[in-house]
Amino acid sequence: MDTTLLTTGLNTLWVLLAAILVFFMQTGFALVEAGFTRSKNTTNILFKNVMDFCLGTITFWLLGYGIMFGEGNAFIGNIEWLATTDHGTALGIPNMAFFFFQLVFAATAATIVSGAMAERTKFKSYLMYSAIISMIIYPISGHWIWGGGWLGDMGMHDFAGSTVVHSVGGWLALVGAWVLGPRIGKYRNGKPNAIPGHSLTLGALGVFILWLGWFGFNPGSTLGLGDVDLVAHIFVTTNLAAAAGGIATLAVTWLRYGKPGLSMTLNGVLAGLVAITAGCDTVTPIGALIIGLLAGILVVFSVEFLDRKLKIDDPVGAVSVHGVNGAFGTIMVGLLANGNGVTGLFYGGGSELLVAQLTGVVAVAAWAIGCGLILFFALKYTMGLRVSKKEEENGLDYYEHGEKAYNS
Amino acid sequence: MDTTLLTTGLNTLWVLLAAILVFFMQTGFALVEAGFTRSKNTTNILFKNVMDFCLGTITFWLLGYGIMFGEGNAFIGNIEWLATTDHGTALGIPNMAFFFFQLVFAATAATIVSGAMAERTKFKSYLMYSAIISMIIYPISGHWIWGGGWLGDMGMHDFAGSTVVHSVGGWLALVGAWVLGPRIGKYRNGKPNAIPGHSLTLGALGVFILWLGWFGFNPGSTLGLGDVDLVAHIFVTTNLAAAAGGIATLAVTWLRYGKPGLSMTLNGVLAGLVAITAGCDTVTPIGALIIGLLAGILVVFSVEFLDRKLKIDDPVGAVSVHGVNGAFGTIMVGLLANGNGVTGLFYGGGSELLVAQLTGVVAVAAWAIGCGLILFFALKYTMGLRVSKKEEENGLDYYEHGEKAYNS
Amino acid sequence: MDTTLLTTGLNTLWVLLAAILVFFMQTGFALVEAGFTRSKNTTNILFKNVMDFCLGTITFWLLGYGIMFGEGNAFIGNIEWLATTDHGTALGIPNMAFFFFQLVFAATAATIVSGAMAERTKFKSYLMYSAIISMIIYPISGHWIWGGGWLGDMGMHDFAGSTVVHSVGGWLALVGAWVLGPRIGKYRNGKPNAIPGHSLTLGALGVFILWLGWFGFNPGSTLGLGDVDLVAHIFVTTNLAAAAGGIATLAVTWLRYGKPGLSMTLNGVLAGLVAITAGCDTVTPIGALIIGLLAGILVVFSVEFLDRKLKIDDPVGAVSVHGVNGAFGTIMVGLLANGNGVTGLFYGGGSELLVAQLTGVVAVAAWAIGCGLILFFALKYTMGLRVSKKEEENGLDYYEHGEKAYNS
Amino acid sequence: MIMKKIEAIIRVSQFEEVTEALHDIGIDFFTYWDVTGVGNEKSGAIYRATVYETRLIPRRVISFVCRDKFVDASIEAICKAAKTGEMGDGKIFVSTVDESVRIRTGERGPESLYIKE
Amino acid sequence: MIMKKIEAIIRVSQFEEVTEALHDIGIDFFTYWDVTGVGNEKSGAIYRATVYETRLIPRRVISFVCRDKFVDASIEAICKAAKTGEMGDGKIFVSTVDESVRIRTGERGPESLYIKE
Amino acid sequence: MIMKKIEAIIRVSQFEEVTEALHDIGIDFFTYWDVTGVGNEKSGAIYRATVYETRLIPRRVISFVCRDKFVDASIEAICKAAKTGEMGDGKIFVSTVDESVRIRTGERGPESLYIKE
Ligand SMILES: Nc1ncnc2c1ncn2[C@@H]1O[C@H](COP(=O)(O)OP(=O)(O)O)[C@@H](O)[C@H]1O
Ligand SMILES: Nc1ncnc2c1ncn2[C@@H]1O[C@H](COP(=O)(O)OP(=O)(O)O)[C@@H](O)[C@H]1O
Ligand SMILES: Nc1ncnc2c1ncn2[C@@H]1O[C@H](COP(=O)(O)OP(=O)(O)O)[C@@H](O)[C@H]1O
Repeated sequence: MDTTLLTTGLNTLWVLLAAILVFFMQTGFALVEAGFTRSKNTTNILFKNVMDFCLGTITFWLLGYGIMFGEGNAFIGNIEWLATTDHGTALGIPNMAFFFFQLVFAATAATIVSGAMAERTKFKSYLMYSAIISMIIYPISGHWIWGGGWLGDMGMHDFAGSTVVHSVGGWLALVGAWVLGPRIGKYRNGKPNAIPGHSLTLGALGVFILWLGWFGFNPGSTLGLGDVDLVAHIFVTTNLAAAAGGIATLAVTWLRYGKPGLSMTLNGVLAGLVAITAGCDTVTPIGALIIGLLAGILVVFSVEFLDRKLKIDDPVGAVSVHGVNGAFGTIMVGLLANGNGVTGLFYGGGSELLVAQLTGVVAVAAWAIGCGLILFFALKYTMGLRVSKKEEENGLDYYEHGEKAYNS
Repeated sequence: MDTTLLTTGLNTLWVLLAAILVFFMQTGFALVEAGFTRSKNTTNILFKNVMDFCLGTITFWLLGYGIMFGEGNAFIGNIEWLATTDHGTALGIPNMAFFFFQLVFAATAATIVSGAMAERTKFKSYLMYSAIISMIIYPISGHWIWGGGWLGDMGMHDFAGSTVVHSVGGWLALVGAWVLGPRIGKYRNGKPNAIPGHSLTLGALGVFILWLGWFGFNPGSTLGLGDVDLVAHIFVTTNLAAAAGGIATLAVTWLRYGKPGLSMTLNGVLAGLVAITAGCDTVTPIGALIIGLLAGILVVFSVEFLDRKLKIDDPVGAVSVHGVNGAFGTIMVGLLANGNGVTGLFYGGGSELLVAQLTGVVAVAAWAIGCGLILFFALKYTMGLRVSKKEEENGLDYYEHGEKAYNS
Repeated sequence: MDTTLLTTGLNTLWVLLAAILVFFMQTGFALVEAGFTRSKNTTNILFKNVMDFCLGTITFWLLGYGIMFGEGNAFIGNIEWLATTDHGTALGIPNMAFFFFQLVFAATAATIVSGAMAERTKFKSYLMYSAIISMIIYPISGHWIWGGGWLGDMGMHDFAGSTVVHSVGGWLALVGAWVLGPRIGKYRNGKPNAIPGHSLTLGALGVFILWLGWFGFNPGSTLGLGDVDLVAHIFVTTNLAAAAGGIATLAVTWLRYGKPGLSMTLNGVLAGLVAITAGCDTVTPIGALIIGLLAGILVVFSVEFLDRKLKIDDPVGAVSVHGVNGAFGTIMVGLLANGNGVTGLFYGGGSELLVAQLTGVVAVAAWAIGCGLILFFALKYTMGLRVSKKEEENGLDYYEHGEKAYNS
Repeated sequence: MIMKKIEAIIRVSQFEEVTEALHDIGIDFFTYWDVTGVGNEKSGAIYRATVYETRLIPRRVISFVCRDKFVDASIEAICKAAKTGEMGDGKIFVSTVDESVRIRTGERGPESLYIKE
Repeated sequence: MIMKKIEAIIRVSQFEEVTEALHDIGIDFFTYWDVTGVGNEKSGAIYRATVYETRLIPRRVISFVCRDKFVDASIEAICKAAKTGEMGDGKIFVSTVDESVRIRTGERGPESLYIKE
Repeated sequence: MIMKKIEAIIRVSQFEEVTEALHDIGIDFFTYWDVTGVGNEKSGAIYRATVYETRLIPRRVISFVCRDKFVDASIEAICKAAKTGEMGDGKIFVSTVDESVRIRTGERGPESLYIKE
């Protein structure tokens, strides 16, 4: 091969391998969500995680890709059936490689929602909203930032998707969990009860797999190996933020609850990863450390706030991890960016970037929450969103699928 | 490095990484098989999955590689001890890289059999037949198609091994399960009973890992990155077929049994993956969608047919997933091929290809079934194939290994 | 990109991907250790495995990297805060890529210790010693061999770290387990009792993941793809030794205990992998087979010796797998090396290499054991190393974390 | 005073309500475990291609020993809390206990059942 | 009419046969759970390098309450179905139940045990 | 000879000691299973951001039938071995068994409880 072919080959290889790693995050999500919920709903939650990738594959291929990356206007791309319009070559990789990479990102956004709505959502309605998220909601806000839309034009910097992917999923999860209402038994006399998940082993395994996948998610967003220093830098910032998130949450839970708590610390690692995603290319390692530490602290208080004040029941912490920390991480770019062409306030870059980041965070939150309200209320008053009391008490596996996850 | 070295480097890297992914499929098989069987046999099934890769490694290295890829004649390669004859350089990669890549494929074929024969096969006999499959049976039919043998010469197209790998495993599994007879309690008064597997969590995790591994299995069979468009194309077709398989099975089980069933849908995803394997390089995305959908439907009826009509007890569905859908996918190439140098009937390519495909499917089925009959009957009448009633009832873990998989 | 950029790109890609695979070994260790211990301590062991990577990330970044690779003198590198001194460019990859690759190795050494000390170590003390291992103990002996220190100068050959990584971890584990004393109930009237782990499924899954990770650990240590034959060779030797290790242990347990034992065989696979690590680049495939077979035998007798004679309670076999076989594999290089610039005694290379290997093994063992004694006794007499009898009996999850791993 | 052992086989989903109902009448000590019940109730199940009916339903046994005078109140409380009206609500069995011992103090008889500190 | 509680500790592997045998004599309701039995039977086990004998054998308890007149038939049926002839086949214990209540209907006494719709 | 059933609800952590204590007085046969106990003992727990107290403590039930004359010795042995002195040590309940059958031999009554072979 000549150097042109080699360059394309190398970049495509990197993008496809990164996509494989991001694909594997589906497994991580499935395990975390299964581990953090009760065994009577395990078949159901696994099933939802399998199906959202199946549906996401079809719907993002059908329409989502075009809506996100089609030229269109500042707000929406084009109707381009079956992902046939080429958006890859301009980036130096085949269209199908870019499509596949974007597909696994889209599926990540959709899968975030299932955790927050676990243990009480109708299977049928789940399939419905999951398809709509991958096909329409995610691609439109994605277009704003990555597809040539208005937020990208404004200079908003979201390198690998703290906002594009995680916040969108997180805010939809928030609305979904709120519209559904808490699980039976979650609140007694207005006080939150603990409903422990059935396996922290699955939870920890899932988090390790997600951490692994993030080494595709963040550095893979370079879409090539032209700048190896950048790629290696992203590995380091991503990893530091994750580690710092874990350590910070460990410390907070230890001080605050008297004992170091694994379930929360697992969320802390994820919080660090989500928060670094927007700025992994531009912040310094020390910046990454700071972002990770703050994310690890933030996630604890966010979970508490949702649980105790808002009384929104999010069994796996999806809102705090993806919504809150996605927003947080995006904003931090406005302060701590220092490289890869962007500079934040603290490094003398002025407030313009910060304003763009804030605008993006607010706009995407508004979009996701607005869409969520319409979507979930529409489902609630048509096919119904929540299973009956009896089904919930006896477990969704039993009534919705006739199949228990565990047998002798 | 100069461009020659770079080219070899890039292609070798791709092949080795793909091989790693295919290696990981061993884990997927182990988990699916463990999850779909009872906990009293978990040590046994895990052990078999560990050992078949160990034995496959040694036997394919000893002889299998030469039998498959040695020049030989149209029916069999050569006796080439220890994989020392170079078959890689001609393909642009080191011999050891090509060997390792082929080794993990061989091990896949062997491991398929263990699922269908689970919960009642003697450990000793298992080791025996597993070694023979990797050393002799698989390499010979593999030689016909990939090693310069008569089916390849006829123009049969099996890009990544729907027939070479999956069907061979599936038909051997069929014979094995039939010779063994059903598990105690599987049929009562001639009617099939459900014997639920002990963990759908393991089953789902295994399927996710297999899906992951398929991104090495199919696109890795390009053996290089010279044509990145082809590689990216294969990612997309592979993934579409898997998703379509899952969706089709979901729909069929829902309509047919009244409830959406996860255990069957997991088989549906695998069915889609197996079926697309032969033609992943040549069918269009829409072709892949069609193949996946049909595979997802086919697998349900195939499982029913085996279970109810043939009364062959295949605890994990290996025959339907790998045997039937491997054959199905291979045949579909004759109809839907449209690229990478082959054209199917529907795209005006004439019936020649279809005939080659059918010939290949039938020949390999005959070979595998014939070898299976000889092998399993030989074992049955020498060292014995099935454990005693008492061992089966109390679990193989207890009697064969003295080691339970689960303790407090 | 021109060929220079392409070369760096390709090599960096390989190193980073290998690092990802090694990172995933953390998951493997977590699962093996969880599987081989009781369910009342599962939260604790998972937590330790999560935290040692978090802490290792920070401490190796802070100081460890500089201590290991800083020029310094023959015994120790430099204090180089935050891994900012470039040790990568000279190797043809970015400093951050080399740092990340070395970081995941350092974390491996630390995580080995937790298995041997499982089910009875205080969480707080664990965090302490884990941080010290990654920050100081591992980097110093690592410097001797890989960082330009005296053992490397002597000609000691430890390609991917049988001694540098595994032995260090193994000997520290030995001292830790000895200082701690056996678990309550492990010995009754001086005879060892079996305390079966709670899930062989987790154990087997962990071993498969470790095996996978080793395809990054060993071939990744080439740090580039300039010599693809070497890389492919390492895949083959690594895999052969693992398979041979499994087969040898299977045979030994079958002959010695009357039944083939999975728990021990899983250790046998790991023993093969650890033993081949030092010489994976230089031994022939047959050499790898021999090393694997001997390792698989050695591990059984080593476990017996520790258990019955030394009465040191190592719940997962970390000492025998990593310590003993790390040393064994390093020594075997002195005999069987035959390529990549080194030649062992059996291939006419004289005894010089063997002497260097033995010196390295002894020196590193002395270092690790010495440090271990100081470290663990210091902890014992300050913050305490072992939990109270009551905590141990009721499980560490309950008292140390207030969080059970498994719920309904 | 006579001591009675009450064993109630209930739906797992009614456990919380039964616990509260017992608490309300002063029964704060009991032991429970999960069992499988075979009775009138059937449930449809599917596994792979097999649709079947199973009579094996998950249930929970609540077991406690109390003084005679608590028996009627207990039965009433459990009945109310555990009832859904559909087949499969379960059973309560009462039998006689000869002796009871509190391990911690060695107290015997009904005394060992009181709440003490 | 007197009610008796029958508790049979059997091998897990004989469960299906016992279920059928009970069904044949009209006992269709029972509760079961898995236990560990310590008795005469021993089994060889290995874990890592330790070969040991364990007397802890998995067993299943089948428990049901029936009218007096069913007791002998039940014992006979269970004995036949649960017997393998090797050590460790298990035990059957019979005791007296004072009261039985069907939660769904509030019926008491033997009546609560009949099959009704 | 009268047969008695002894059911001891103990801490899981005392199981080994109780087994040995029973062995010492000649009780070598029993059945056990794990249960959850609700009693005086409380334990602090955390799950994600919720700190709570749970009264659901893991316990083990040891159950065996023996001849009358073993009852006192058994109670004493269990009490000694299962006692830690802290709240939550558990209870022992004794009740009467009408009949016992050894499935393997069909032997009935106290005879079925002897160690034979
Ligand atoms: N005679 C019995 N002995 C022991 N357990 C019983 C008996 N009858 C019923 N049960 C238990 O009670 C549960 C509910 O009984 P079932 O007959 O299904 O409903 P209902 O009592 O409402 O008619 C059964 O699943 C079984 O566990
Ligand atoms: N006295 C007893 N009390 C409670 N359970 C018992 C008693 N004796 C035996 N068992 C249970 O019955 C099972 C079988 O008894 P075992 O003595 O091994 O065989 P066999 O009854 O055939 O002599 C034991 O594992 C134990 O669970
Ligand atoms: N009346 C009872 N009936 C059944 N089980 C009981 C009863 N009282 C106590 N238990 C069991 O004994 C365990 C210990 O009792 P608890 O009251 O906590 O401690 P203590 O007996 O030391 O005061 C409880 O967890 C419960 O399982």
